[in-house]
Amino acid sequence: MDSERFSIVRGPVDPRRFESVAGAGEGALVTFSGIVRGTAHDGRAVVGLSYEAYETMARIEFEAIDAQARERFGDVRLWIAHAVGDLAVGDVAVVVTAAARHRAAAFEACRFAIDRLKARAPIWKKERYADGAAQWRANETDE
Amino acid sequence: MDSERFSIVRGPVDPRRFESVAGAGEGALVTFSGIVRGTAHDGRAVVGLSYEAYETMARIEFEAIDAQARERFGDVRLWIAHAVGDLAVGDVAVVVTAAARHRAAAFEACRFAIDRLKARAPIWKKERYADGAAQWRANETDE
Amino acid sequence: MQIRLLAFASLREILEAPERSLSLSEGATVGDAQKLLEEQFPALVPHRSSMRIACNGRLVDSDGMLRDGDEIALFPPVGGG
Amino acid sequence: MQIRLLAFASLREILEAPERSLSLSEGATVGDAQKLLEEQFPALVPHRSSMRIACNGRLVDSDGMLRDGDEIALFPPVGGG
Repeated sequence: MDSERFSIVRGPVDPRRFESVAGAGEGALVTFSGIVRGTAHDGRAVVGLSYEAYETMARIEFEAIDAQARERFGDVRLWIAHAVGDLAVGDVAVVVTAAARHRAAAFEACRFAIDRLKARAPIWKKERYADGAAQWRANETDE
Repeated sequence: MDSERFSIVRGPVDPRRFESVAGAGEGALVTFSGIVRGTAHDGRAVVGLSYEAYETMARIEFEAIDAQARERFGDVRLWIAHAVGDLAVGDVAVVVTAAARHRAAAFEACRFAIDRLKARAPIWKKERYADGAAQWRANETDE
Repeated sequence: MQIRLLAFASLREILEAPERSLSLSEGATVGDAQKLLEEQFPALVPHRSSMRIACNGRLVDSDGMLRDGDEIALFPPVGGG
Repeated sequence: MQIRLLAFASLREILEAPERSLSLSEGATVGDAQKLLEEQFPALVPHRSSMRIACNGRLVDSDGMLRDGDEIALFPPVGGG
């Protein structure tokens, strides 16, 4: 299994990617999976998404998120994988896993990481609609 | 794949158990996995845990947690599987998955569910130590 | 009347069985059952303050009335997760 | 001096290529590069307020100095996750 901690992968992310990463002292694993939905925020039918990334900078941003999470939540480890390329509805676009001794830190670090990733990581998505149109979509603040 | 939503299983829980449960409108999946640690709270070396449950009542409690999560966090679905029997260090004792349209509800429902489960579900654990001794251990309030 | 008694974890070990049958007089309460058990198994007494009792799958108080065929369960503090 | 220019998403489509080379005079700033690009690609102008620019992988202000061989990247608002 590929256990590289921070990566950009072509096509959907395997949701099992980080299923066995916990070390002996880590009793809590929290995983967020972001899945392509069939409807856009404005209600239009989506057939898929296309992601593109500034890959070298995205990996640097993931490493920065990991360092910030340790500062805030203590002894916690993060794994992040984000897809680029074309995804269909139901595909996994991003997986973030946090491992810690206890669950509070694992939950907080996982939530922090996906919030930061959505606000800051140099990754862009184009929604492809059922009617053949397509449009670049930025994240809303609360998305 | 067994997608029964609330279950007590014999032996370790498969961490993939709920990997594909998200429905078409659910863009966020948050999974907590609780893993058997090699050291007890007091620092003693643990070789494994033995769990026992009042199974019918545990399933009723899991269903109650699901209903309470919907009251609190809206349109969210939960899946819970907890092990009984003997587990080794590194085995998965419990998996809780929450699916929702957006990530805030999924994170909150998953955290709520594992907190409630640890405080209320009729499940007990015996720690087995490296020196051959064994002891029933209740959860601490903050555990 | 006959009551089905379940016990778990440390309390199961004290009762030396996961399941027993208990004979009580009509009108007996949860507290009466607890008292009878403490007479038979004095090792239960130190657990009195931490023990919870469920009747037919719901936690009950010691003044809850029992009926023939009820299933009561003795709970030590839980440790799941 | 020569600058390597990357552009992503909607800005890549405006520039009609993911990567270009840009010739600037010595002492040019990030703002100078942006101005030159807006002259060549007027469709960039409406993106001015939302665009961010990174130099060698770090976000920079428009008064940042450029050096020969730098890699600058044009960022529309992000949409990952």
